[in-house]
Amino acid sequence: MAIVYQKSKGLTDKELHYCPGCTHGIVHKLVAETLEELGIIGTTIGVAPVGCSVFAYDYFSCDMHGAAHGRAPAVATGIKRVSPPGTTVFTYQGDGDLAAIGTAEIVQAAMRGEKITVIFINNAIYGMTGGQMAPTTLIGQKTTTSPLGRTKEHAGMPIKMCELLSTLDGCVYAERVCVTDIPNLNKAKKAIRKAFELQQQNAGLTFVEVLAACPTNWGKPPIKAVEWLKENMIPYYPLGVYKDSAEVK
Amino acid sequence: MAIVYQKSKGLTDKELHYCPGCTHGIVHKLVAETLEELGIIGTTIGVAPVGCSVFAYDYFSCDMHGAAHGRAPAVATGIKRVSPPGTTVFTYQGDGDLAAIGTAEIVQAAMRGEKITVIFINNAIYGMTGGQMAPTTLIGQKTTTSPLGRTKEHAGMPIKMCELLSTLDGCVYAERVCVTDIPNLNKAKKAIRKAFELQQQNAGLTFVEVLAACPTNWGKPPIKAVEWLKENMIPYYPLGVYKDSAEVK
Amino acid sequence: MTNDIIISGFGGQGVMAIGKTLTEAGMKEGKEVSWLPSYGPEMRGGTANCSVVLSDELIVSPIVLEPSELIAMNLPSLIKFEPTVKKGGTIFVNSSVVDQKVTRTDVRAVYVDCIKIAEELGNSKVANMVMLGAYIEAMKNLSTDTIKEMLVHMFTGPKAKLVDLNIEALKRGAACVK
Amino acid sequence: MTNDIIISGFGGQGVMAIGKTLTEAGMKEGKEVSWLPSYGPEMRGGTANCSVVLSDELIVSPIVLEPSELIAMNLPSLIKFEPTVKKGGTIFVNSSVVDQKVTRTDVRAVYVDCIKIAEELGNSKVANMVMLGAYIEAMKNLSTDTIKEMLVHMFTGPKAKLVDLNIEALKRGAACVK
Amino acid sequence: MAGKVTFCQDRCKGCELCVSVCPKGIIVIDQEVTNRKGYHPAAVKEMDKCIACASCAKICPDSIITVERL
Amino acid sequence: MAGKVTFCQDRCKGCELCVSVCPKGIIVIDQEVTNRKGYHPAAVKEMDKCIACASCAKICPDSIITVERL
Amino acid sequence: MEKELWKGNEAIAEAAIRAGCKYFFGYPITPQTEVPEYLSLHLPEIGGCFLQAESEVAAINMVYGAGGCGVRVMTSSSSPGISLKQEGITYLCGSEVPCVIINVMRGGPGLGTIQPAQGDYYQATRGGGNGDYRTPVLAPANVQEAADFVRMAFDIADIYRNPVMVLADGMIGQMMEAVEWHDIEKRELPAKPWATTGTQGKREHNVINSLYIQPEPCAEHNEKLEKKYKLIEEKETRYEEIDAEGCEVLFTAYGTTSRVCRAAMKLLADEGIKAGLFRPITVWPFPYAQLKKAAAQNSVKAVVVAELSLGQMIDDVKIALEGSKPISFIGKAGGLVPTPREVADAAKKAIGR
Amino acid sequence: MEKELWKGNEAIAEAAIRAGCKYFFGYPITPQTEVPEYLSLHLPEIGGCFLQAESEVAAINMVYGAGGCGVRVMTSSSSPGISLKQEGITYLCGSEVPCVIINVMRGGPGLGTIQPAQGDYYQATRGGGNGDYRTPVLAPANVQEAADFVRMAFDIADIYRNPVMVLADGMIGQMMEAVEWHDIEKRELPAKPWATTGTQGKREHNVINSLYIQPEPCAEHNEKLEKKYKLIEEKETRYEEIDAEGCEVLFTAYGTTSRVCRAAMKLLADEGIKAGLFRPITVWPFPYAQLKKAAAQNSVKAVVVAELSLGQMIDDVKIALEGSKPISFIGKAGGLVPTPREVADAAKKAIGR
Ligand SMILES: Cc1ncc(C[n+]2csc(CCOP(=O)(O)OP(=O)(O)O)c2C)c(N)n1
Ligand SMILES: Cc1ncc(C[n+]2csc(CCOP(=O)(O)OP(=O)(O)O)c2C)c(N)n1
Ligand code: SF4
Ligand code: SF4
Ligand code: SF4
Ligand code: SF4
Ligand code: SF4
Ligand code: SF4
Ligand SMILES: [Mg+2]
Ligand SMILES: [Mg+2]
Repeated sequence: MAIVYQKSKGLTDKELHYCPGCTHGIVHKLVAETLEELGIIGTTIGVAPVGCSVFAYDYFSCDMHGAAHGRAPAVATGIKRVSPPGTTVFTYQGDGDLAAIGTAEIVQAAMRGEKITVIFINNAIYGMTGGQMAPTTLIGQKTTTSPLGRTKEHAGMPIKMCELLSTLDGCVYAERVCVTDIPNLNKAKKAIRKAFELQQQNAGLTFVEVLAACPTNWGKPPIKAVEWLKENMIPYYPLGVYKDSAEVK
Repeated sequence: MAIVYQKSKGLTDKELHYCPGCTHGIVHKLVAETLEELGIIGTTIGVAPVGCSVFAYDYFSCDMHGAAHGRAPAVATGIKRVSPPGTTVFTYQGDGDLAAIGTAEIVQAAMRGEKITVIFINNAIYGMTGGQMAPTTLIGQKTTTSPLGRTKEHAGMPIKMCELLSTLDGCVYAERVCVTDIPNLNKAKKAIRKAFELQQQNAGLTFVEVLAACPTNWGKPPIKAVEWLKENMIPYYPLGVYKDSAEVK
Repeated sequence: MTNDIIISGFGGQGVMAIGKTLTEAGMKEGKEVSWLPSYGPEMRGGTANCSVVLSDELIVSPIVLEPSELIAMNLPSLIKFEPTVKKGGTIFVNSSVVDQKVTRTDVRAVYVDCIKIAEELGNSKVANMVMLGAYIEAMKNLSTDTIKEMLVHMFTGPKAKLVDLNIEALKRGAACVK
Repeated sequence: MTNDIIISGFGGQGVMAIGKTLTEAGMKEGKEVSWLPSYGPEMRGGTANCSVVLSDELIVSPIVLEPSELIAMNLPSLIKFEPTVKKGGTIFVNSSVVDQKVTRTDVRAVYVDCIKIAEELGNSKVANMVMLGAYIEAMKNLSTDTIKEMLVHMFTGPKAKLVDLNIEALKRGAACVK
Repeated sequence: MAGKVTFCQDRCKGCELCVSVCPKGIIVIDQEVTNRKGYHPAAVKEMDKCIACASCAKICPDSIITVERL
Repeated sequence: MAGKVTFCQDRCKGCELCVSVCPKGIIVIDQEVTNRKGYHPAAVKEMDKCIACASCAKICPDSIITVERL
Repeated sequence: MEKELWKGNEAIAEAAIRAGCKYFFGYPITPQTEVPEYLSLHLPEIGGCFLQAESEVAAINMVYGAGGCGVRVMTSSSSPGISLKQEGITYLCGSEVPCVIINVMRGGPGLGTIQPAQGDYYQATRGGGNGDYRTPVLAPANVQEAADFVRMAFDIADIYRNPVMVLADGMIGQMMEAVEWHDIEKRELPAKPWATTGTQGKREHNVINSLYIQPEPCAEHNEKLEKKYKLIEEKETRYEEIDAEGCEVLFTAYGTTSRVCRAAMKLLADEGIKAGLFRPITVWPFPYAQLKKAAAQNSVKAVVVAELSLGQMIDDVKIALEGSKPISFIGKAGGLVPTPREVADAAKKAIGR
Repeated sequence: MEKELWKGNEAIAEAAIRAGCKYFFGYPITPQTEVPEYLSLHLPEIGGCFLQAESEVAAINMVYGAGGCGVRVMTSSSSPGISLKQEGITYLCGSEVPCVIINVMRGGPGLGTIQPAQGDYYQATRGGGNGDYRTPVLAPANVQEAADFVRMAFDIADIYRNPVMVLADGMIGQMMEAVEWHDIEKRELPAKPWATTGTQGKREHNVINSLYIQPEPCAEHNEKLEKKYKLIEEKETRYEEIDAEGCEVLFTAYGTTSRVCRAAMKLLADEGIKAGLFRPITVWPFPYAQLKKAAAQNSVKAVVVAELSLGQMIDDVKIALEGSKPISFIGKAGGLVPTPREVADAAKKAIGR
């Protein structure tokens, strides 16, 4: 009898506090599995954001920092610049965290080509605070602070972070993925793995955007939320590789 | 006897405090002339940054705000959202101000498509504080905080704001110009005028980047500074229109 | 007279709504009232509760530490709050979900099979109304008429038919109180 | 004995350098010293000045409000600071640039044609050294040897030839003091 | 190719994501059971049909599924 | 086509930008004069050669040049 | 007047609208998020503008822009968000731009917890930003006051050309209580000739600005501001005394804690101890003289300060009392609220009973 | 020991290097910019890293990351920049990350002016961020002290796992004075088992964090911090008395202002008035008891507080004196420094001469 799948050692034994069907849990494991597979749990330092994944520091079994809202790339920069060579550093951030309050920090870290990996969870909403509009909220999407639906006239078109960061030389890898089904999940895993591998080669900043579901604040049961994501988010946020300027050696 | 050129009414009578040959003075007049030509001095509110042009509020004859370092786009947003229709709002910002500390504010204002005009003075250095490295400082350029010259490894490649902001739907117009000679100065003037005209049509955020010289902190007499700009900055920061998604009606 | 009430249960059980209805009814009857949710980390998935105070005097603190009445909509709530109830107080238990009994003997216990009754009425959403009916019947500090008025106010137009359903739920709840 | 000195002029006239040299020389001779630049808005284009205190006692405040000596490298400096000089103090005027005379009669005035002398020496950059020479000669609070030592220390290798030029500048400055 | 799937039912949140990806359609939400968190947990109906593909385990946000190949 | 160019010499900073753009090469820095700011100001040597193109005025950062066409 | 049931945060938002505020710039953060949520729905209805900023830093700078144009404008946040606004607040004060800032405090330091706390007293009363400046700070103890104080705050802001803060805590923000929308005192409001409304070619340009590069005008500006602050101290100091006359122990507490003290007073009364409450309503300007007077009564044996912090307002109490009466402290930081029993016991200990 | 001439800001930077600090994250701002400039050249020479951050906000968060890894790290700024760091500082305190923060103060409020000031006393001593926290604050009065205190600050930071601030002003930063690089007191430093250096598979993961979502552990954490602060108050309070014995008027001032007071003391001595100085070296913890004692002398008729502000430290003086002696104030805000004459006259007025 052989074990085909079990919980990754990259995760602690803490129970996740996420809502049923929340994507955060899925992405956590992909990151944890990658750390385990690359054998770098012991030399990795992760940075958790403020957002629903604020407790990520309790869930990953590597050393962790909890950053102030949006500042994870700056915190990661501090960590990376003082840690011995061979240390892997990643941030895990939501769309409010990374694409709103943390815009300056992610853009500048990308410009500098900080040797860190950024996992970006785009669920088109502020999950933790109860469903406010994010910069990534879709046009027409109703949230508690866009009660009649986001309009372009008032709030502009949703921001596309992969596209934006790809213009920066220091961002060497940018891919947008989702984990709505097994084929996509496998692709996401590969993207995450590549991002970490490129970091190990000091290539620059690597960025993986995961389109994610927030069943609770979207007001949909998990399966319906996944469907909504496929039907609404993917067309506006096309999946794929946006930047791949460094070879994996 | 006809007056061919005289100081624009868009400027006050205050003496400029800039160093000899500083580009700020030239761009001030282009903006002032544009306001005068469009007949909107009386309905325009400008936002001055923190940087050498911090006193721009004393120089423009329209109503002015002095913003905190980097926050001019947010201040301008506040002004525009509460002012009567027909009010023109512009920010005038240096590269430390706009491309470093103010990254989040300019990116998000561009995403929202704020109906403001942004005049961006890229002199590849922090002028006011005495010549520190800016995000726009060129590779190899020596500054007081990159005393051996900026390296890609340490600080990444210089940031190209026109290219970055052009990815955002709400930024409807982005052009990079310079004022090193009369033909370029005329082009710059046209760009600035177009930016203001598009604002009057509520098209979105309009952005004009002016490559500028800082003779003092570059340690070069004005004419030599202009030459250095042409030889070093323009090749890395190509002049031209980067975004033009709205028609001037 | 002061009622210090804690209402507690899973998110989605309408715990906050029971509290708000009680509070509003109290206000309409001229009482001093306050409603305070626990807006803590429990929000995500876990247990939610709120404190309600209905009083004839000025309410100094909206925090209820020793409730005169506890409405326990699930087991964790009963376990957590049973010990805090004032001697002589009342505990309302949603017996559809809670399969344990109140162990204290110095309090009154009222068991309400909310879900079953609601399902009998054809709409499991009125389970919390059933509980409310029981509370009012047991405590007699509010009049059912006030609640009925509120219901009429709340459900208008196409939703008007819900008024009767809710009133029925209140009645069925009241019937559970012996 | 305390010297409270203000050195003032256009940016680029070596005002700060004169101050620093005086300060360092004072320190080397065992005095208590302080140097304080005015780092104000004048920096951009306008007038720059610094305060130097050389003292045999602890210096309580580095801010010089009433200088015992003023070195005025340009006219605005003379106009601004002449009135603040202590009775019996000394004003050094860069007469190459300043075409006015000191009007006060209760102070000593020393005129130094710094630029002309420096140009005669073949290097207009040593104009400030000429002024320094005058200062030391007039005040006799520091020894020229200390400055020479510092120059030897400062100019080494290919720059060593500058030592003599600077020493010559000091001498020519000293000669201006009658 | 038969597999054995174990759920840590106590931690299941009944999100049904595992249900949605099982190629064999053998995972169900057990309405009979309510776990200590208050959810109806997932369970496998006909374990013998399981092909040990681990799809369920891979997608489970709470990492509570272990899959073994017999 | 002759022009008249007036400098507010008091405010000139001697940056020479006007010198650099004059198509007629008639602007010089007047080393004889030092203005109250301490700069040698710009001046036109041979005014009769001026074509009133206003290039000098357009580029002058301190906006101190007025150009008239005679 | 009809009573309505309002959640604190929503009452704050509604009060702003009733005060004629049509503009709000803010960023979500628990436990104040209902303020922006409410306004996002209702400001557009009255032709105003609600804008969710990209951050608290941007929000306060949008307020600076809007306020400089002369309109009534508000922002709102909770502790860490207010920390981020400090630079903006000192700019607003330096530039004399009126606006209203809401802080619905939560536990700290850092990210802390989302439960109620009063740990930002120092920041609110002393200014967490750089330089000498003050913001009047109104501290409501219930939802009615929250609604009233927001409206008062707008007037104070306009009268003195200064930001005004309403300092609540998670409990005030989250609880529901009855509110009457009675009229508040009508005050005479000055015109705003300084506002940047466009010169229209009819006047010199207006400049909103806090920079004075020369120290002399900067010092002058500071003196001008100081005069204003002195005037505010004189005119706007507010406080409440409850059963203070002849009390043996005088509680001093504001906001939520004052309610706990009142509950403790009941417990003490049951035990035959007469306790009173001195409640600062403006925590800046702090009612120094009034507190000193209340504590000066012969009957008062001790002053007990209660706070949801490790002791911040106690500094002001010490300054007020000048050693005239013993002071003791009961407080909890990090989101816990002391029970009436704990507070009563602290009082008993203070008077040796 | 050889004396060397050092500019204050450069001495601060060099002192950091001598304290074993290899990492600096900062952002330019007058009048402290020589600190980053110096380090940008010299840190790489010792295998360290100088990084110019995109903002003060980013800088303080980089410090948070670096400090959490257990290395000695510093940042530096001036008033408005320090305002922006407030959120970061409260996080550092909440997470107990040691580091050194330099504030070379300039005039405020807002952008203010770049001349020396002491208007950030409240912010430094009370914490301009949210929640209950403290940072020890050392206030040098000359360049030698700036150099010494920076080195002491690193030790205090490591011993207590807390950020430490060195509070200078534009004058201290910009002036040159003689410095001796003598050894400072050698203190025993704790290991840093909490640092995030990678688990190496050998221990549980370390977490650097300030969030305690449940109020109980958050309150507990606050109590733990409070104990630490009390210990710091007990062990680290520093002050200096100059000619205080038997003085008729006691000046209380720190940093640059203390020097002006000393000059004023000379003027007063010439007029036959014996004046003394009490100089807090740590402004937090403030030497309350020591000041009270110094002022308690029969000879002391008045205490005169001098500040480059409208009066901030005076709060602490009031708290210390508990009304025992009359207090008067002389100060200027906005970049001006009062003259010794002005200070002397204020003293004379205070004692009615
Ligand atoms: C400075 C600051 N501002 C605001 C908040 C409140 N806050 C907590 S989480 C959050 C939004 C999180 O949204 P996102 O980053 O999209 O993460 P998600 O919860 O959706 O995963 C906000 C605004 C905070 N904690 N700190
Ligand atoms: C919050 C804050 N940080 C830093 C400063 C100091 N500062 C003033 S101007 C400036 C840089 C300006 O450079 P840039 O924007 O490029 O304008 P330039 O002077 O080159 O025109 C800085 C860092 C400040 N005033 N406020
Ligand atoms: S609120 Fe949304 S993002 Fe947050 S845990 Fe729940 S489902 Fe996930
Ligand atoms: S320092 Fe540079 S940017 Fe500033 S005024 Fe001088 S030349 Fe212009
Ligand atoms: S391993 Fe595959 S077949 Fe077996 S239960 Fe899971 S998803 Fe279904
Ligand atoms: S995916 Fe996991 S949590 Fe969701 S129902 Fe299946 S086993 Fe339960
Ligand atoms: S107007 Fe033209 S030709 Fe005449 S001086 Fe100026 S640049 Fe030369
Ligand atoms: S461009 Fe203007 S400032 Fe420069 S030299 Fe010519 S006239 Fe003078
Ligand atoms: Mg999100
Ligand atoms: Mg610049």
